Amino acid sequence: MDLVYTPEQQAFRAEVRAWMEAHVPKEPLVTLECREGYDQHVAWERTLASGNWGMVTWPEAYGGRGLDLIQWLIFEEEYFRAGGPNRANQNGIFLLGPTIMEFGTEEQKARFLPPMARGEVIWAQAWSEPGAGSDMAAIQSKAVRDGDHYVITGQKTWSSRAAFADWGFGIFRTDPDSKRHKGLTFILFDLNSPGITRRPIRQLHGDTGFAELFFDEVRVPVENCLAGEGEGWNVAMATAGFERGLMLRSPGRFQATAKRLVDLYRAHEAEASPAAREAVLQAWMQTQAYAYNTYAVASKIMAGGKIGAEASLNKIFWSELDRMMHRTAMQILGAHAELKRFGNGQINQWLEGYIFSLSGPIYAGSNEVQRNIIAERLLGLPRVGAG
Amino acid sequence: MDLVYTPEQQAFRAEVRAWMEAHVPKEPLVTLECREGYDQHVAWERTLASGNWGMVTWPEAYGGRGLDLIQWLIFEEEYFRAGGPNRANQNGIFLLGPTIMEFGTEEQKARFLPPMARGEVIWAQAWSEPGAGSDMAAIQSKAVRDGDHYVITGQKTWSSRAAFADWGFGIFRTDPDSKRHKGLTFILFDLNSPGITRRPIRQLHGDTGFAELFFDEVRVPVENCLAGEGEGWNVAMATAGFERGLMLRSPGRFQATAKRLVDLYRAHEAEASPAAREAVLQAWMQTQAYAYNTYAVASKIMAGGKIGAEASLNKIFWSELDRMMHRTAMQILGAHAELKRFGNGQINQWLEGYIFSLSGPIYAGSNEVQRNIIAERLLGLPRVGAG
Amino acid sequence: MDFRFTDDQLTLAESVRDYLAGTHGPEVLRRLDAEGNRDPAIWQGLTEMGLTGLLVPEEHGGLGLGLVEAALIAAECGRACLAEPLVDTAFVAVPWLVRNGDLADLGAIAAGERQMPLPHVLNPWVADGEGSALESVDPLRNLVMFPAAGSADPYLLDLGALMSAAQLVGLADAMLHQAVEYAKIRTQFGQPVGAFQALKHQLASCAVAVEFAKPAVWRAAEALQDGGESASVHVSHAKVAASDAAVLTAETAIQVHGAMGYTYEVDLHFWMKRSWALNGAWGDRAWHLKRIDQAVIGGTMPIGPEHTFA
Amino acid sequence: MDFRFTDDQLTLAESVRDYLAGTHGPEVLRRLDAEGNRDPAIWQGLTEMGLTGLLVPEEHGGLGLGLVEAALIAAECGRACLAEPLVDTAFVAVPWLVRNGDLADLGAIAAGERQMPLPHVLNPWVADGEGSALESVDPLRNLVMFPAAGSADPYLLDLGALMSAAQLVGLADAMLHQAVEYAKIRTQFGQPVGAFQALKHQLASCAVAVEFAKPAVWRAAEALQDGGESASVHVSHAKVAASDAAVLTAETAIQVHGAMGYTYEVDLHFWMKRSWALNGAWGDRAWHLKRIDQAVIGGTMPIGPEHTFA
Repeated sequence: MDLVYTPEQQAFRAEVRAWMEAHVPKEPLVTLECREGYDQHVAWERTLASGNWGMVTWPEAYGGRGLDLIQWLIFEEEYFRAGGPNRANQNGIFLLGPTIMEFGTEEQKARFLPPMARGEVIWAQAWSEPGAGSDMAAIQSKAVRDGDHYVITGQKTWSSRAAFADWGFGIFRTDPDSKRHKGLTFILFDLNSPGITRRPIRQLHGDTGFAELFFDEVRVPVENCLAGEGEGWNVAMATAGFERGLMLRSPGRFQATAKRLVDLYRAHEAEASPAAREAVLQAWMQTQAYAYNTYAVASKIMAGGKIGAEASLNKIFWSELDRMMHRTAMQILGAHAELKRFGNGQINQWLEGYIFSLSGPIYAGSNEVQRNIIAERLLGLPRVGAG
Repeated sequence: MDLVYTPEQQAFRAEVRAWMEAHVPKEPLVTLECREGYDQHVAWERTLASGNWGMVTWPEAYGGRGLDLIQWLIFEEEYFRAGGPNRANQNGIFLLGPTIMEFGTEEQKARFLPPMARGEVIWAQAWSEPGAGSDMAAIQSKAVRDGDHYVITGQKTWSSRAAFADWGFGIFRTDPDSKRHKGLTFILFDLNSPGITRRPIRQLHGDTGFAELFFDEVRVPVENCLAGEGEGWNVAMATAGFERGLMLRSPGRFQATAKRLVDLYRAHEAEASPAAREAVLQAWMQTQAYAYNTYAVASKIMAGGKIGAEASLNKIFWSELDRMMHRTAMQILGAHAELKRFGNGQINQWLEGYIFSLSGPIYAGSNEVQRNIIAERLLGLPRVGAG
Repeated sequence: MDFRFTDDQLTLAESVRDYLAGTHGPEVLRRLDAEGNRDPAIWQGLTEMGLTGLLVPEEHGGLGLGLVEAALIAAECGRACLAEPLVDTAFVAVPWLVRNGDLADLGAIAAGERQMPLPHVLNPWVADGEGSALESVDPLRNLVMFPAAGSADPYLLDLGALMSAAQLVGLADAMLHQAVEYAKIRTQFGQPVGAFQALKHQLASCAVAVEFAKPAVWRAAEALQDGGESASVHVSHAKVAASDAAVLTAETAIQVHGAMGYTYEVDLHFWMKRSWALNGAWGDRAWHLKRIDQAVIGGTMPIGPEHTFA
Repeated sequence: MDFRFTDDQLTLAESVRDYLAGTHGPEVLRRLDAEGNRDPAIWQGLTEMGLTGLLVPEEHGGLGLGLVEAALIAAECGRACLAEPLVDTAFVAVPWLVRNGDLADLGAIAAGERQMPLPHVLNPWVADGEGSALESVDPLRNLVMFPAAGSADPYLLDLGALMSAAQLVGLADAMLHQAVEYAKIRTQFGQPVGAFQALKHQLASCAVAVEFAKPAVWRAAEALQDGGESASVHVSHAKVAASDAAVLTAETAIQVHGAMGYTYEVDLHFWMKRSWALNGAWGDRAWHLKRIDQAVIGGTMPIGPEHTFA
């Protein structure tokens, strides 16, 4: 156990800090969930890429910096310290990129990864279907082989970024007689392909970042299939593992929220409730604990270890922590909590954040599914059971 | 809605208060869960009976005062205001008494109720079996008809008061071919009958108030059967309804705890945590809410209404509230929490109370069972379901 | 001592519930959201039901009823997520005007011709009224910042807090109902999600919170009506318990709805947002908790088993 | 930067775990409870493992290891609900004596011939030692009230708090394990109770609490070992998180056990009671929370993403 940064790591931190201080937009961007904000966020991805900060953990060959996970954590800490915007390219960086590196052919890596790293192609994920949310194995959308193409018909929904993104990825049923986890294939597709209709879904806050996708005999070349036909479930599980696991939500994001919450509390200390004070202290403790745990997992992976069902512990912890911090801020704001903009015109980021935090226990595998996984795979409790 | 006591109710309160102030023991009794304490508590039952305060809601004919439920609430408030001891006779007052009044013959009422009211016969309940706790329909103990007797063989467990009590009641399988809720009969039995062996079970705190009962061909006269043969499940459900419902835990008990908690908090205000302050305020709010709700249910029943699955809301609320208040007290006591007696020799009633409060979400139908009942019967969610 | 509503009170509440269910369903909310939030026909309907004059003395053209009836109706307004600002005018402003002997506008209010949202120092904006517009998260709340400072009268604050609490228990009831209905029809893993014990138990916990917030609201209404010394503390209890129940139920309801709950297409969001707005209105959680704190820990009010109705 | 234990540390912890599992199982606890709590043979075994001298410098006959190793072993003592007061002497008193240059007794301690439970002003009683007897809820704790006032040294307090936190995560782990094992074999309604989703999810929530308390404990051990400025705050974090996880797990474990959990016959009660005792020992929850409060809200320590290891 060595909790001291090396001089190289400290130098790296200084480098990130300097770049971020010089480049992070001074004003918060408009929300990613509308056209204007999406465009701002894509522009930011390109700025990041110009400094080669887009995909820091990727190999240099694919447009990354080949950083190790500790360096990644330092990068993220400095990114959120500087107030860096949410990442439009998140699906690419954390989900699809690692998946292609693990399962893709050399040709696929060369074709898809560099433009992703440069922020030129923004990716949407397309897992869920109207009848397949938590129960992803209930997927029905079909991809029928026709020569050197798949012909996709069906519907996906709650596809994040899909209202505006360029490409999408998801799993489709390639074996029409298959059931549940079998007969599924992982396919990448151009969202502007003929036959795809996007219907943006208005979200809770009124904006439209995710979308329904309708596929009407959409032709996709066979070479867009990742890993073998019928391997989709395994690939998707690996992808979902990346999502729930280490990289989707780095601790820096939550530590920055905790710090803002402490500042908010201080400004309202005289009139705040005891529950709010307790929650603010929990916010510091829990964000720190999340950081320690992430460093521990990163250290383990760097030493050749793997992350398994523990990812479900992470998912529950950060999502419920994030909701708790934002709920606390809403309570501290009191009458001001309901305002979309305060009297001085400033956006109420706590309100936006609270609304977003409510999706945390739902997406990336609902917390109910995660608790099942913990109970069954980590604790070894029996699977079958009646309510 | 009329939340003002009548002059008669106020006069009644004054009467109870005067009697309790004159009679409630100044020193707390030793715990009911040991021989010495049990004897003290039985003596107290007889003192109460001497003032005709034993079974205040029962008809006068059976040794009660025929009070209505609002008077009962006033009685309980004053009882707990004065620091009245726990009731050794609780199984009689609240469970068996009302059950006999509803299901018993005139002869049974005359035979069993007056000695119960006088505190001469103390009753143990004998529902659970080793394989039938939450799942009470899994009962296996048999009562085989032999002439004008039942011959009981089997085992009961976690029988409260059974280590020392005089009589017991429970349900037994009278139809050997029956399954689950059918073929059960509600039987009263003398705990000193030949063939009954009591094995006191040491409880969490180290004392032995409840017991296992072993029945080895115990002969019980048929006239000790309550309601008809095979009616046991319905009778037991009615009894359990009394237990979970209005009368088992009157609000006064918890309001007295909340008041003691406020006093404890005040004595430690300077060093207490924000969580403790919040919890103390919740204690007042929730004990008040429980009292209002009980007054509302009492008013409804007095007007001819019935209490149904709402009893499960009550059970959850008071049991989790009681645990929360005692847990808070333990936190406030800090290093002193672990002491069975403080330095001055005083019993640590918060510790005893915390331990007892841990049984609240388990007995009288576990809170998991109660939440199922609420979900299915009050909210109408579907019954079948896999884990 | 009788902690029940009268048959008349229950009949009135039921008739309002039925009326709103029939004329102000979710499809109406969606229409209003798209078309500017207010519809004179709805206000007219409320007026014809007598609701604008519920608390206006009979000699001024009203029904002359009390705060308990008003709280019951406010809960129904919450249940229906009523867009029109009935509660602010009819159940908050009217009793305040009556208390102050300021009777001039009561006839017009009862006749539905006048709305009177009142600001308070703790509550500088309310829905509708004159002033610069503010955007609430609740799309049906036409929020304005009043140009003048509001009153500091604690009775006005108590009225606003009580009626917010009453709406909040109605909102919570409705969200719980929506979550339960969704859980019955949404299937995953081959069964309705409402058959999963984890969701059942979360919903049952909401039912517990809501059912034990309600009697605190009714008791506070009665206390404020009677003008007892501790009425303000009971109003604060009602507001905290109702807000907490509504916030918990909102979070649980969206979880039960899954990703659908995160969309604007599901009705739930109207109720959630109203809950968040009322949670902070007329004294926030901390403000009301402090009032309880002064009474309970500060010792300005007697507590204990014999003081249930102190 | 490497947030992992070394292979040596893990091997040591595993060997202690295996040793205690083999020699100090629940049947031993029951025997000790009946026979006066202490057994020289067990102490002898711990001495032979080198644990009494774990932190004693090599030149005084010990192993000369550090607080991280001690915290790991303390967690194993918690897991086994070790009755003997090893932690108080070997992991609290020894590093304090070393820090103070008070080396006279170290050899005797390492040799297992001397026990040295130390009082602190916040912690006037500990298990064993000389003084008037007090009865703890924990039947295996021979509590005494020290005749003299204890030290007020914050380093001693930090050592005691850290080692309590480490024991608490071990206790919590063990209670979770016991509850899981019971839930696998206890059947009701025709299936193991552990197949019911409600219990699964309660147990999963305990796992979350315990797994995120552990790294706080390891980080605090490292901080105290290094003597960094903010080490005390991290110790307080560890103590609060570990206590809360243990209290939650204890309440959940008894609930999973049902009525059996309320008996003395089930092993669980030993672990619960030790948890309650350590929850209040060496600074209670409020005391440690206040130290965090001064650092975080009071602003005496930098916070934010770039200060993970501040």
